[in-house]
Amino acid sequence: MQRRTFLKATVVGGGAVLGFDVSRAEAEMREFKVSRTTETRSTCPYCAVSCGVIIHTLGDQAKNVVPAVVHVEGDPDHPISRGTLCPKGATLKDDITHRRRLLSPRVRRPGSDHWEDISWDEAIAKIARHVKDTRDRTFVARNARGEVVNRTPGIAMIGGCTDTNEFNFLQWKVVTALGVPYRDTQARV
Amino acid sequence: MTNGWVDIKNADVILAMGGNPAENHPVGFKWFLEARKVRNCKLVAVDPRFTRTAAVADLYSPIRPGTDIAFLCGLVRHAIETGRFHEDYVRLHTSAPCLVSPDFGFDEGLFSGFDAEKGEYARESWAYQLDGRGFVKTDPTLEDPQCVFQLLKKHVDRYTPEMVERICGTPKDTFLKVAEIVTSTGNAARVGTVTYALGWTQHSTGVQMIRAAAILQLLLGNVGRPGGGVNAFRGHSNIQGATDTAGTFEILPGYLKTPVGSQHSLREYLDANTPKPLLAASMNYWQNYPKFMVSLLKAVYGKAATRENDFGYSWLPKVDGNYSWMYIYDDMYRGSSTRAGGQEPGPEGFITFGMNPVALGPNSKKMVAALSKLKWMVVVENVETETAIFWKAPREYEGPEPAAIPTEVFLLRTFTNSARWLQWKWKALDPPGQAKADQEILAAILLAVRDLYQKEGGALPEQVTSVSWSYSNPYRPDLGEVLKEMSGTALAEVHDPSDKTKVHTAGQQLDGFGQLMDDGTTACGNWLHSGVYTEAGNNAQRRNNADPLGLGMFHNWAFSWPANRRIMYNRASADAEGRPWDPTRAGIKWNGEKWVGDVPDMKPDAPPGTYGAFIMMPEGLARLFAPALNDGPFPEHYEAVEAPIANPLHPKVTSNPAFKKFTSDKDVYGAREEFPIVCTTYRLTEHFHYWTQHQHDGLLNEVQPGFFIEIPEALAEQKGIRNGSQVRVISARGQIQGVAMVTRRLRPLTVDGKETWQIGFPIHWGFAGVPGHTGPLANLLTPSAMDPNTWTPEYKAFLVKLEKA
Amino acid sequence: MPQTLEIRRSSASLWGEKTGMRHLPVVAKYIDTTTCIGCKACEVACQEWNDLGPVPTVQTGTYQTLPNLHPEFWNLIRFNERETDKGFAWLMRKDQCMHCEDPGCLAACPSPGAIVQYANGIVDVNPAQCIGCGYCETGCPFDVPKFHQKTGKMAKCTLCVDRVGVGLEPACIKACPTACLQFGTKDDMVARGRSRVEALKANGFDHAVLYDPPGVGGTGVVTVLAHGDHPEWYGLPRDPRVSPLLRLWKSVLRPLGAVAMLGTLFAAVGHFMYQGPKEPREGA
Amino acid sequence: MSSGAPSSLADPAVLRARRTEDVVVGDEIVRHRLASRVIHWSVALLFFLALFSGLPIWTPVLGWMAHLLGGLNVCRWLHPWAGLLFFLAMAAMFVHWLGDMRLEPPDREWLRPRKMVEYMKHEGDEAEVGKYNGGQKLFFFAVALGAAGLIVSGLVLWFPLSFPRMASELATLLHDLTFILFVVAVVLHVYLGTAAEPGTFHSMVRGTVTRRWARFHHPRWYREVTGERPRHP
Repeated sequence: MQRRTFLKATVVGGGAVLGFDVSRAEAEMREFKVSRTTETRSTCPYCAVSCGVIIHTLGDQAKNVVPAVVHVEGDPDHPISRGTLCPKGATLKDDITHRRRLLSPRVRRPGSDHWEDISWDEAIAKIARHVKDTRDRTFVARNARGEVVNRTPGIAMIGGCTDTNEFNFLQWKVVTALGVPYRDTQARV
Repeated sequence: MTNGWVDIKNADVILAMGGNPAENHPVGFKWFLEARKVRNCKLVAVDPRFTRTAAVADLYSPIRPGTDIAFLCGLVRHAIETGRFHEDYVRLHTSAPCLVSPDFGFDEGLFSGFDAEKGEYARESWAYQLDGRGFVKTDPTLEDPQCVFQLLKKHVDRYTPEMVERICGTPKDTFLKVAEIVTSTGNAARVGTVTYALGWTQHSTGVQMIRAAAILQLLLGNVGRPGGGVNAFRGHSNIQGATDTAGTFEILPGYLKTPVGSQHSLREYLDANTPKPLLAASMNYWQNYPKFMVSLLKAVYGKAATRENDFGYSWLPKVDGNYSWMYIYDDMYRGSSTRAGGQEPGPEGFITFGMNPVALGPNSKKMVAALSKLKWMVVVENVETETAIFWKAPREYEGPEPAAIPTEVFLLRTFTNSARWLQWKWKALDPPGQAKADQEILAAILLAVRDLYQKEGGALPEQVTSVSWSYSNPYRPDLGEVLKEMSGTALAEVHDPSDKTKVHTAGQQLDGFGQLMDDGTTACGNWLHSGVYTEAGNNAQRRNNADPLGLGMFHNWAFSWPANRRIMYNRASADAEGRPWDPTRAGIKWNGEKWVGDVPDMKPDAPPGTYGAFIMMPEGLARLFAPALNDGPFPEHYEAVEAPIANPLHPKVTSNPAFKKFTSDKDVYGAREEFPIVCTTYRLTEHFHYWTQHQHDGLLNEVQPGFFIEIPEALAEQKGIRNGSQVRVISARGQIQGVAMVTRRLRPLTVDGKETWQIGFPIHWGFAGVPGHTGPLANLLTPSAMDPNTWTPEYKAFLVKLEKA
Repeated sequence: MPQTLEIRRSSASLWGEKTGMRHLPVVAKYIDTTTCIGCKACEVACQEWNDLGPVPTVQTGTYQTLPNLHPEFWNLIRFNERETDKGFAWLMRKDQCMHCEDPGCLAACPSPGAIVQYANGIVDVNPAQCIGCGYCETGCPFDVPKFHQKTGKMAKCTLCVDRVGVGLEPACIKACPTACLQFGTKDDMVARGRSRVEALKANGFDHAVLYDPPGVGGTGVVTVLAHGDHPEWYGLPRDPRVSPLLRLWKSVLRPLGAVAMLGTLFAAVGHFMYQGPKEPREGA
Repeated sequence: MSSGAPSSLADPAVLRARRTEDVVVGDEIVRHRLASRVIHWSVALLFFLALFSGLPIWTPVLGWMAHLLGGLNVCRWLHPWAGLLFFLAMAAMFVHWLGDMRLEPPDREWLRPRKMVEYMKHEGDEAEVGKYNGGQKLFFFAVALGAAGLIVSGLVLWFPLSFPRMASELATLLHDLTFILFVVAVVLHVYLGTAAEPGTFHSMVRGTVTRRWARFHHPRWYREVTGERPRHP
C-alpha cells in the first residue's frame, strides 16, 4: 500500500463509516526504485570477461549520505557484455553488502584457538618486525656456487589475480625489495 | 586470448574443448551464440560431461579426462591426411619448411635426449639445421623428410580414428563428425576458433594440449585472423594482468626472464636473453630486450639505478631452480630446499593477497600441514577463508592441534579488481568498517620495514631502501601515478627512433614501447602495457564503444596490450601480397603504403615479405616444432599421473616422463587397481571459486545451495545409489562425502576395450562459509602432480573409488 | 486517478470490463530455449531487482533451484534431461508468469481490482486488493501465482511493470547473457520467434514451434521450443485455456442463481398479496 | 410448576415452553421448547452471517456489502468460519429434530408439484397433518443435504491449493449451486414462517401456538396433544 494510496483511503474512508464506501486502492504501476540513485560505471570483479556494471548507490552524493549499494545492473555501453550479466555479476549487491565481510584487522596468536582484535598500527608494526627478522635470518647473499643471488627464501608471497594491474606492479616492487623468490598467483592454478 | 571476446562472433566453427564457457564465462559465451545466429556457425563441445555448453552445442562429443592430446593429434592427422589444411598459410606463416637436425627422434614414448636419471631432456638434438650465416635451412616444397611438416606428419600418423577411440573412449563416428566440422575451416574462406580454459591447463600434459590445439589452428590457417586464434578464457578478473605484471617467480613485468645466479652482470643477463634472428625475414622483436630491461630497472630503482651500478641489477633477487606453487608448500613443509647444490631455508613467513591455498590445493592436507610450519602469516582478504582459519580446520584435514601451531596469523581487510583489457575501475564506495585498500596495506608494510632497516640496518638494506616509492602519498599510492610509471616515462630528452621529429622531454609520458631506450634515459614498469598512459591521458579510462570495422575490435574502448592491438599475429590474416584471406573478415591489409585495419602486429610501413608474421619468434614464423618446452617439441599423448590404463601407444612410458613426483609423506599416488574410477573437478556458473559461499543471505547460495557429486546413471544403478542420497568418494589422499546427483549427462566410455567410469564434482565448498552452505574441499582428493612447463597442478584427471555413505 | 486509464481489464470488476483509455504498445518477452544455458542470471536478477528471497534451498540432486515457483521466487529455470529424436538433450526453460491475453487468474479472482491487466499486456497482482483466497492459482493454466504465508497475498512475476512503466526493459531480460531472452512489442517478438523457428527447422528440428497458445488468447511470453511436439518436456501444458467450468459458473450459473433467488422473493410477495395469509376463518 | 411463585407478568405457557413441548397450557399449546428455538435461531443467524460474508465474494455487485463487515479481507476470513459454525449448528438441529421428521406415507405426496400448488392455494385435505407436514419434512432433509454440500465444497474452496485443480473448479460449481438452492428454500421458509401463516413466527419465538392455530394447521398433532377424539385409530 503506497503512502499516497493510504492517505487517499483514510480521507475517503473516513466518510465511509456512515455510508458505503466503494472506492478502493486502484492498481498502479509500481514505483521505480532507482530513479534518483548515484550510478557508478565499473567492472565486475569475478571472471575475465570483464563485464561492465552500473552500481546504484544510495543518495545523490550529498555530503551527509554514506553511500550504500541498493542495486547493481549491467552497463549497456560495455562492448563485451552489452548490459548482460551472469548470476554472479547480477548478485554483486550481495557481495558488497553481506555481513560476513571482515571489518577490522584481527590476529591469531601462536597456539591460540581464537581471533583477537588488533589495531591497524599494531598489526603493521608487528608484521614489519616479522618481515625484517625473517629476512635478516634467512637472507642468502651468495648461493652454494658463490654467485651473488641476494634472495630471502624465508618469505613467500602469493595472490594478485583479483587485484588491479597497478597493485600487482606495487606487489612486484615489494617482492623485489624484500628479495622474495617464492612468488606465485592464481594464474598458476 | 589471441583474439577478443566479441571477435568470436566472426567464427564459422567454434571448438569449445578443455573448458565449459557456457558455465564459467556465460557473458563471453553470448558471442558464441551470436556467431551461430549471424553466420550459422557450428559449435562443437568436447567434454567428459554433457555440460551446459553441450546443451546448446550443435555437436557434443564425450572424451575421457586427460586424453585431449590424442583427440587433437587425431584432428591434426585428419587435416593432413585429407588435405583439408590451409596450405598457402602453412607455407607462408609457419615453421613447416624449417629443417630440423637429423639427431631428433621419437621412440617408445621418449623424444631424443632424455636423461633418465635426472628425469629431464637435453634439447640439443631438437635444434634447427643452420646455414653459414646462422639462419635456418628451409625446404619450401615441404618434401624434405627432416622438414618440420614431414616430421609432424610422421609423429601424428599413429593417431588414427581407431586409436583416438581406444584412448579417449570417443565413438569413432562422433570423432569423425567433429573432424569433419573442425577441418572445414582449413581454407581462406572459412575461419574457426578454439576456446579452452582449465580443462586443458590443469593437466600434467597441459601445455602440450594447448600446443596441439595451436598446431591444429596453424594448419587450418586460423591464427591471426578475425574469428580465429587460440583463445584461453582466464578465470579471475585479472589473471592476465597479474601474469603481465610478474605475479609468478620466473618472470619480471612484461614477461622478461627473472635473472638466475649464473648471470653475474646485466650484460651477461642480456646476452643470455636477447635472441638472434634465425631467418633474414625475422623482425625478432625480442632483440629490443635490453631496452625493456633497462627501462624496467630505471622504473623500479629510480635515481638509485645508474650506469655504474648496472642500473641496480645486483639488487634484483636471483633464482636457482623452481619456486612455483607446489614447491612453495613442499619447501615450507620440509623447512628447507636444495638450491644450486646447497641447502637453503624454506618459507617461514607467508603473505597472501586474496588467495586461498588450503582450498586451492592440490592435496589440501599437505597445504594445512605446510601452513602449520609457518612462524607468521598475513592474510589480506574480505572474508574469513579456509586459509585464514587453517589452524582450526576440521579433523579430516589432519592438521595439528591449534596449540601446536606456532603461526601468528594476521587477517587484514581489502577490496578492488581490474579487467583483461586494461580497463579503469572506478570506485563506487569506500570499503566498509576499517577496511583498507590493498595498496594501502602493502605500502604500510613496506614503509614500516624500510624504517626498521634505516634505523637498525640488517641484510643488504640497499635492496629494500633503493626501490623507488616516490608517489605523492606513499602511504596511499595513487593508482593513476602507478599506471603512469608502468606505461613509460622519459627521464631525459628522448627521440622516437622511427620518427626523429617526435621528442619527449624529461617527465613526459612516452607513446609506446617503440620509444624505450637502453641507456637509462627512459623508465617503464611494463613494456607490454606501454602506451596505456600517454600525454593524451589515461587510455584505460576510454569508453567510446564504436566499432567501425564491425568485427568487434573497439580500438577506442580502454587499452589493449600490446600497443592497443586487438587481434594478435594479425599479419597472418593476410597472404603474401598483404591481401586478407577473407575480405569480409580482414584483420589487417596492405594498402600500398602501410598496413590498415587492426593495429598491425608488424612494422606499420614494412611491405609484405619484409618480415615474418610472428615478430616475437626468432625465425619470425609460427612454431609447429617448439624446441623450448621441457617435455618435447611435439605434443605426445601421455596418461595422467594417476593413470587408469597403461598408455596404449607406449606402455613402458605411460605418464609424462618430464614430471618428477613429490616425495614428502603427504604425497601419495593412487594405483588403478585400488582406484578404478576416473575423477575430475570443475566449477559452476552460480559460484566463484571459494568466494561467493561467504555471502550471508546471498542469492547464489540459494540457486546453488550445496556440494554434490555427479555420477553416471548406469554406475549408480550398479552400486545401488539413489539420486539425492549420500555417497563417499575416496582417493589415495583423502575422502569426501556429499549428495549424489545421478545423471545421464555422464556416460560409461569403452577405453582400451574396457568399460571405464568417470565421475566429477564442483570445487566451490569448504569448511569456511555461511553455515548451512559449507562442504568438503574438493582438493582433499587431488594429487601432487603438475605440468613440467607451467607447474600447474593436475586437478582434472585422477583416480578415486566410490561408495554409498 | 491516472492509473486507471492504463488498466485494460480488472478482476471482479463491476459491469464487465474496466476499459482504460490509454493505448500503450503491447509488450512481450521472447524466450529461445535453444540458446538458454541455464545460468540462472535471470533468476537472481529478478530477486535482486524486486528485493526478494533468498528462499531456503538444499541440494537434492538437481541443477534446478526449486521444484516450483515460490511467492519470493518468481522466475525458475526448469532443467530436464531427455532422450529426444535428435539424441540426448538437456532442455532448459524459464518458467514465470506468461502474462496471458485472457488471464485465467484474472477470471478466477473474486476480489475487485486485485488482478489487473494493463494496456501494455502486463498482468499484475495489486496487493492492496488481494484477499489471498488462492483462486488465481487454481485458475492459472500454468500454475504460476503463489500464496505468500507472511503477507497472506498472492505474488508472481510482474514483467517488471515498474521498469517497463518508465520505459526500461525487465531485469531478467537485461541480464540474460546469451540473448535467449529478448523484449519488445509483441509483434516484434513473434516475428523474431518465427524466424528463429524457421532457422531451427532448417537445421533439422522439424517440430520446432513458437509457443503462443491461443487457448488463453496468446501469451505475453512467446517461447521457441526445439521439440514443439512435446511441450510437456519443458513443463508447458499442451493446450492451456481458462477453465470452461469457471466460465460456466461466471457467465451461466451465477446470473441464473441471482434470478432464481430474487424470483423466489418476488414470488413470495406476489403470493402473499394474491392469496393472503393462511389462517382459520372466524368461528372455525 | 417452578418452585418460586410465577410472576404475574409471565405467560404460564411461555414459562412451560422453556422445558417441554407438546403439552397444553391453558388455551395454548407448547410447540417448540426453548432448546429447539435456540438451535433454530442460531442456525438462522449463522446462515445469514455466512450469507452476508459470502455474497461480496460471490459477486462484485454486492461489493458494498463487504464494507459493512470491514472489507473483503474480513469477509474472506469470516465466511469460512461462519460457514463451519453454520454447519455445526445445522448438524445439532438435524440431530435434535430428526425424530420428529420421520417421513410417513402421506408425506410422499408432497414430492408431486400438484400437492405443492394445492398447498399454495390453501386447499387440500390437511386433516391428517401431524406436527410437521410433508413440505416441512422435505425442507428439513433438503436443507440438511444442502449443508453437507456446502461444507464439502466450502472446505475445498477454503484450501484450494491442497486439492487438485479440478476439485476446486467442481467445488466452485457445487458451492454456488447449493447456495442458490439454499437461499431459494430459505426465502420460502421465511415467507411461510412469517407472513403466509400468522402465528407460526410466534411459535418459534415464544414457543406456543393457540388451539385454533393448531387445530387448523396441524389437526392430527392437535388431537394427539389435547387427547380429543381422534378421527382414525
